[in-house]
Amino acid sequence: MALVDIRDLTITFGQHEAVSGLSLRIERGERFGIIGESGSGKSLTALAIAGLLPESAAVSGQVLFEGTVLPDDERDMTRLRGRHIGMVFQEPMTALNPLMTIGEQIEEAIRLSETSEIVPLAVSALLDEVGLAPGLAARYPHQLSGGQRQRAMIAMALASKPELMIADEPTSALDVITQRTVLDLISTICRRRHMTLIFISHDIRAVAALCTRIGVMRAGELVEQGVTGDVLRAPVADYTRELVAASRMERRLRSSASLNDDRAALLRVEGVGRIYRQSGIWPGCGAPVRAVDQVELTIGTGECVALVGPSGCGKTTLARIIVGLDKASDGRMVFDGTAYDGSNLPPLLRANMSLVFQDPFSSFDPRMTIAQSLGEPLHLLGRISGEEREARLREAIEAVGLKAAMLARYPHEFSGGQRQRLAIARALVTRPRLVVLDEPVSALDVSVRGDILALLARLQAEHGLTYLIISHDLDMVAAMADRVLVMEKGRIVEEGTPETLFAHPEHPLTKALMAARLPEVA
Amino acid sequence: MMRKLARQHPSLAIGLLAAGIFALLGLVSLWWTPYPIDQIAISRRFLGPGWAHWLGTDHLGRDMLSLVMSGMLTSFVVASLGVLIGVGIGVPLGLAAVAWGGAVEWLVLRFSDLTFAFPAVIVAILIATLAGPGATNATIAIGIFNIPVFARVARGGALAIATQDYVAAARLAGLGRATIAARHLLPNIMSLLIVQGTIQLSLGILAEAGLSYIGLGTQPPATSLGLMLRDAQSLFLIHPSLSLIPGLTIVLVVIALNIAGDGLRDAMDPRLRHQGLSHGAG
Amino acid sequence: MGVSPMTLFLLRRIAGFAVTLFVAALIIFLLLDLLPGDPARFILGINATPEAVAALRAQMGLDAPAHERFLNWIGGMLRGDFGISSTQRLAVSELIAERMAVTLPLTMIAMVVSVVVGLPIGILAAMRRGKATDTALMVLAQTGVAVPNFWFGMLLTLVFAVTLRWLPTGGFIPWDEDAGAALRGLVLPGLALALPQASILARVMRTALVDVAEQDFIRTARAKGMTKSEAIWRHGVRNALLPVLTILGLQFAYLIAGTIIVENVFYLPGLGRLIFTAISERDLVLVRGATIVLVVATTATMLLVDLCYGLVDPRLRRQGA
Amino acid sequence: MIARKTLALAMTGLMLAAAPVLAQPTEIRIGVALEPPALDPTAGAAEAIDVVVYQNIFEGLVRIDQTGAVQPGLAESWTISDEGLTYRFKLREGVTFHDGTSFDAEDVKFTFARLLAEDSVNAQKALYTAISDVSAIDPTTVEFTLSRPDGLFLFNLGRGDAVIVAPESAGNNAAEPIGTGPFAFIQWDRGSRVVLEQYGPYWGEKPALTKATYMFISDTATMTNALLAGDVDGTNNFAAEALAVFENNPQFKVLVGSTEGETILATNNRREPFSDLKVRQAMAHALDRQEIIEGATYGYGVPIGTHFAPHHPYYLDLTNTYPHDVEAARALLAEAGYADGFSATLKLPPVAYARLSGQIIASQFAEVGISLELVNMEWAQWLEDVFANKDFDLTIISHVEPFDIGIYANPDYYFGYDNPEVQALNETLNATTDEAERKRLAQEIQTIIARDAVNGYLFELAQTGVWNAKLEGMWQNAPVEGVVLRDIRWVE
Repeated sequence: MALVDIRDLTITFGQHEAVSGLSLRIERGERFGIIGESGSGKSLTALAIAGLLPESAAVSGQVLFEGTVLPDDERDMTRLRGRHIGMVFQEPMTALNPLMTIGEQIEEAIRLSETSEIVPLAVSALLDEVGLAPGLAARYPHQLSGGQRQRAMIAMALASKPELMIADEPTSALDVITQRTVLDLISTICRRRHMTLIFISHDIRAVAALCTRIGVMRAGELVEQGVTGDVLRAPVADYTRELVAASRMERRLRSSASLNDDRAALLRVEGVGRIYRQSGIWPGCGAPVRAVDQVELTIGTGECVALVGPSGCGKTTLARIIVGLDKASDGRMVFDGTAYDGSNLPPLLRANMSLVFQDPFSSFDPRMTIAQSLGEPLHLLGRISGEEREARLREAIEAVGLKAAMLARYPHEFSGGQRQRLAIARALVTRPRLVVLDEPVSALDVSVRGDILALLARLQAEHGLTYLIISHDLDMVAAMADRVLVMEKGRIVEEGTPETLFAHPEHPLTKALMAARLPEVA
Repeated sequence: MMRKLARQHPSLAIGLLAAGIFALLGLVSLWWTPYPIDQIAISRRFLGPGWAHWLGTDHLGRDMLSLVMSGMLTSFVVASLGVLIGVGIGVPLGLAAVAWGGAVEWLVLRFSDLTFAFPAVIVAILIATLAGPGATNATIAIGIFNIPVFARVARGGALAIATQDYVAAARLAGLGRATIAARHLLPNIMSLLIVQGTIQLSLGILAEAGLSYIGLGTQPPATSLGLMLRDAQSLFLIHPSLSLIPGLTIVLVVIALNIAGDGLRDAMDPRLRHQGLSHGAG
Repeated sequence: MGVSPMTLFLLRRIAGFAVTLFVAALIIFLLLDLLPGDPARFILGINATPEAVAALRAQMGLDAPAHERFLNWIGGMLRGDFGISSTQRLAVSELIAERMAVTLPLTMIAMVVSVVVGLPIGILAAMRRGKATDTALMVLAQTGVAVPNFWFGMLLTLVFAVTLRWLPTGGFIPWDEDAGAALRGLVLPGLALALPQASILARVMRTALVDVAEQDFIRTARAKGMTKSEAIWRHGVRNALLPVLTILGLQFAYLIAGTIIVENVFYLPGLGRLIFTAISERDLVLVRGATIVLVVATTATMLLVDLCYGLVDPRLRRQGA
Repeated sequence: MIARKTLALAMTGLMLAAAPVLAQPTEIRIGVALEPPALDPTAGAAEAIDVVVYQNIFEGLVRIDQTGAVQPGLAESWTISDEGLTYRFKLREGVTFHDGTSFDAEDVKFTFARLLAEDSVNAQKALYTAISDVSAIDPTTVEFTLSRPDGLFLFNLGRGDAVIVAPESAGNNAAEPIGTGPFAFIQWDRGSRVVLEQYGPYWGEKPALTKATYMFISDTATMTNALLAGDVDGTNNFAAEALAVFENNPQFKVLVGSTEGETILATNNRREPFSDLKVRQAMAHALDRQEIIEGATYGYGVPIGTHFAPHHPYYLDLTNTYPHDVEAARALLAEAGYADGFSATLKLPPVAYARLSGQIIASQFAEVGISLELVNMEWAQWLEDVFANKDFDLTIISHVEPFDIGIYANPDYYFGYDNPEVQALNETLNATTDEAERKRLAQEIQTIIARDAVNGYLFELAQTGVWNAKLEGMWQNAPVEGVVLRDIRWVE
């Protein structure tokens, strides 16, 4: 008898059908992965199993747990959830109560499931199992790192010794290294406890690495399911095929022309550092934080340099200083012969470099048309005629493969991928020489990442652009970059071409990053 | 349009409609009232409601309906000017605090603390004693009281907006802080301001009533709902209607405005708008 | 450096507090110095001879230069000497102290009542969100906000004092004379003051709780095995209290304003009435003293609220993780 | 059943607690609108002071009785020299101040020395400037020497401003008044009440009341409630508008009496256009006294045609000098060259009669083309602008000083009426002691100022007291300010 048996489940919000006619059996002890993009309904499915759907949801079909239909009565459902199902959510920061220590929160879970009399012992046991020092029990969520929080979440989920653990994008909020360790943690625990796992993710590799069977969801429907190996080796549904394809990134070929070594340095960063103090006009309070520390680097014209490192290593800060959003506390930059320290970047130089942001959704003012947003940087070129402006905008938006007609629309009318294209278009509208890309694809669905990267490559070739890519995604870097700089705690710790660097990492961080890479699928 | 509104946000529709009607009554009094309110006829005083005077007459024989109408006008004008002052000074301060940060922000915060430290009535008392009591002073007092409110709301909203990438993009595009504040921050906190505006408007009407009641607000021969209450209170046991009519009017106006305010919040706050779906994401 | 971030945070807030107060004092002084009307003339009234007036002016030190008067005033206050009332010829500090014995308890009663009544209503409404109870309670709250408290006070008197004679129509028996009577004297005004505040609190509490109920950690709590209401009760309420705390701080300002009006309705000898009469009698010294005290009270409450935040919300205790 | 009974008991218990008066019929709680700024009647004008202390805590050499007549006070008798320049008073013996110190001629001497001193802050100092010397012949005899005869001298000695104070305590009287009266000061809860208790060693006959509490209730509605709820037993002057509440209520008695308050539309005779007699006459014609009295005093005011108290034997009814006549008013304005009227400001002090009359007069004047701008003021501001700086067109004020027609002989007075004829007449009046002659002179002045329409003469303020029906002995009229407790008693 299947542990979980979903029969023709349909979930609708008003008119919108989020999950339609989904049927699925999950056997005891198996680790089932559900892959899908945002809005594919995978999370809702999970919530449905735990009976946690929002009131506004209308549900038809049925979900059986251990062969019996989920009870309608809230108390019974609550008991079932508390005793037999453990859940881990995507964003551990918001999923934990900010006003309670994690110890208290785990304790609560134990008491609720009445699994142990000697609560304190159980707490430290759980913490130990998820690899957290018992001392951390007294900490509040905001005092923990993302990884630690997620471990705490897992400990809480385990408190009730559940048969089933539902993990909803447990790692997508974490950076590469922690992501890997958390995944490993989950799989070891499942093995040790012979626990059934439902693992929800958009990252096909994570699923591949962790799950015995997988199901692929799209637009609320289960398009394919089966044993992991088979599905990935020989996908039946086209959509699955796309996903698998998108997850592999071929090293793109660069014309040897751009690869000659005697290329003039476009940007030189000389001993740049950035120190943050706590707020405003009160001198000398709050310990100063060294976000960037004595960074030296050079980027040649036409080159594509990647800056990798774990989150909080200062790579984004450095990028912001380079493009002039922030001011270096010491050191200086020289762009095309002109020295500056960040905020004092003269307009004409600003026009020569631009930044593409990570999150395409927050990078456009919802109340301005695309034309207005794209037009903004044209300020930098001083007075330009209406026609000139028109021309520039059309050129830019067509360059990224969208139609000039779209200029009149508003951001909310575009998909994530399209927005990122638009963001790139805005970056190009002043015909810059250096484009800084901050995690250009990490916020996008897998299936569109490929296209965006291809677009970037094409543009670089066509306009002879110079790229500085900020990322933690080594595959993407490997695919795009000519040269990779590894950054840790504000310093550059290793440098080299992707090939050599990834083949023989020297610095422990680089090693860790490499180790954290998930295997290619199939 | 109105019908659509009524379907989606009934409370908002009702609130706006009611508040609108009251405001209209007030406006009309500018050109027409059943009787001139400065015409006193002691012989006609304390008439009960009737055909000649729908709401009766007051202690000076003035027509209550006319008084309520022009009283409504005063109350609305005072309150809305109060809001305007608050918005006009508070919002720029709030935006400046966010756009420039650092010392500017500190100053703005201290300033709003300072203003908060002066309860409206105190301000009113001080002003009234400087310039004599009157609607203008009530307006200023209420306005001053509104400044920090809007400064904080504006700052709060703008802080959230300022973290958005499009603001950074605008800075990359070489726009000045002021331009960014006007171009990106202000439009995106408008809804917040409108909601706060209605709330402050209703508070303003109450405040005006209170001030007039203790003699610091509107002065005869002009009238306001609060002043009517003041005039009528000592007669409450003899002619209750004289204070019940303005009293209930105040209550109704304020309720109408608050309902409208709540409605606006629900209508404008996207988080509440697609509640259901927001769970579905991910 | 040796100082912990928390103490620094404290120091900073207190410094800000001090600055605010100084500026406030300056403003008050400037305003009051501009006041029209000659206190001496007022005290002596219509038929007083010019010499008499002049004599009194000298007595009251009204002829010293402004900046001197300001500095003397500040200095005096730091020494707890608020000067001598020009009309009542008594130490302002004493006068204020007397009145504080009325206004402070009154404000407190109003505060307590509004919290004790407001919060539960808010919570109940949020728990029953969308149900009849919710609607009923919120209609009640709407009305509560809308009724002018002085008017409400008068209605209360008519019912409980005039008709039922359960409580006095107003007036105040000093605590040391008969604490019970003193308390009974503050009940009706307290209620009148509390009504709008309670309603506001109820509304804020409800909104806050509804917002919190949408948060992930409530879902987590339910996943642990709590019913929705248990989750809201155990995890929601405390989180929802944060925004409520801010409102509580602001409410103090409203309450102060309220007392001034309500004290008139119930002829209570409170600080509000003191200022009021003092102003109409041009008793600059007294007005100054009383206003600054009110300002200090309000500002202090704000400071207090800030610090409470630090206590309630671990994220604001600035010790590094 | 039982439950209901206990409830009833509980409620009566509460009611008793709420109105302790039912238990002790020798105490009284009196509501008064204005709280005195201080309690020394010799150092401040506020009539609120006299309301509390006059003839209760403090006494003068003579006292004014209910009819306005002069009675022996601390002086049991006196003799006046024929030319009216020396007054010799025989003082009572065995009189003590509330602090136990004894009263004698030296106290009298001290009192007037203090009153007339350079730095004296006595508001009515002007009234006593005729005194050239006060000498203590012996401990029980005092002699006053005047520089000129003063017909009102004795009356003025009876005023609150001339009460006798002791050198030991005078300095502190503002906060802790110490006098010789039948009631001693106990405590003053500022903003709330003043408590007096019967003074055991009082020289005169014991008053019926053992304790009196003055409660300060400015707000009429609140006062009404307090009376109805039995929180106060009475008030000497209750706002006329709400009297209807008590008029037909057997538990209360309403005392309507006269005051010395001539309420006038004071006119700045120095200023254009009011310096023009025709304009003033026009305004007089424009006034409809009856409507004003109805509207502002609910009919309790007594119409006056000149600046004199109607209940006074010297009073002359001149209300028909300029009857209400809109046409006549218009005509006169036209003659004066204001055919299409003019506009002026009317500054109003914070008292109900002024604010109401103001509104009514504004609408009456509107009919003849005079448009008035109403300016409401606090007292201090009014005193500053109108009284001290004479910066006003029109104002409404009640002159509560008894027999104060003399102000028309003072060209520097705020309404600035400068008429040598009147000044001369007043001179002789002051110097005259013969009743018949005094009456003639007074009436002549009344006629002149009425004819000249110096001010708009509106009405004599009425004193409308509301008292618990079981109380007796309250003054109906108020020839001087004060709530005199000596005769008040509870009767079953």
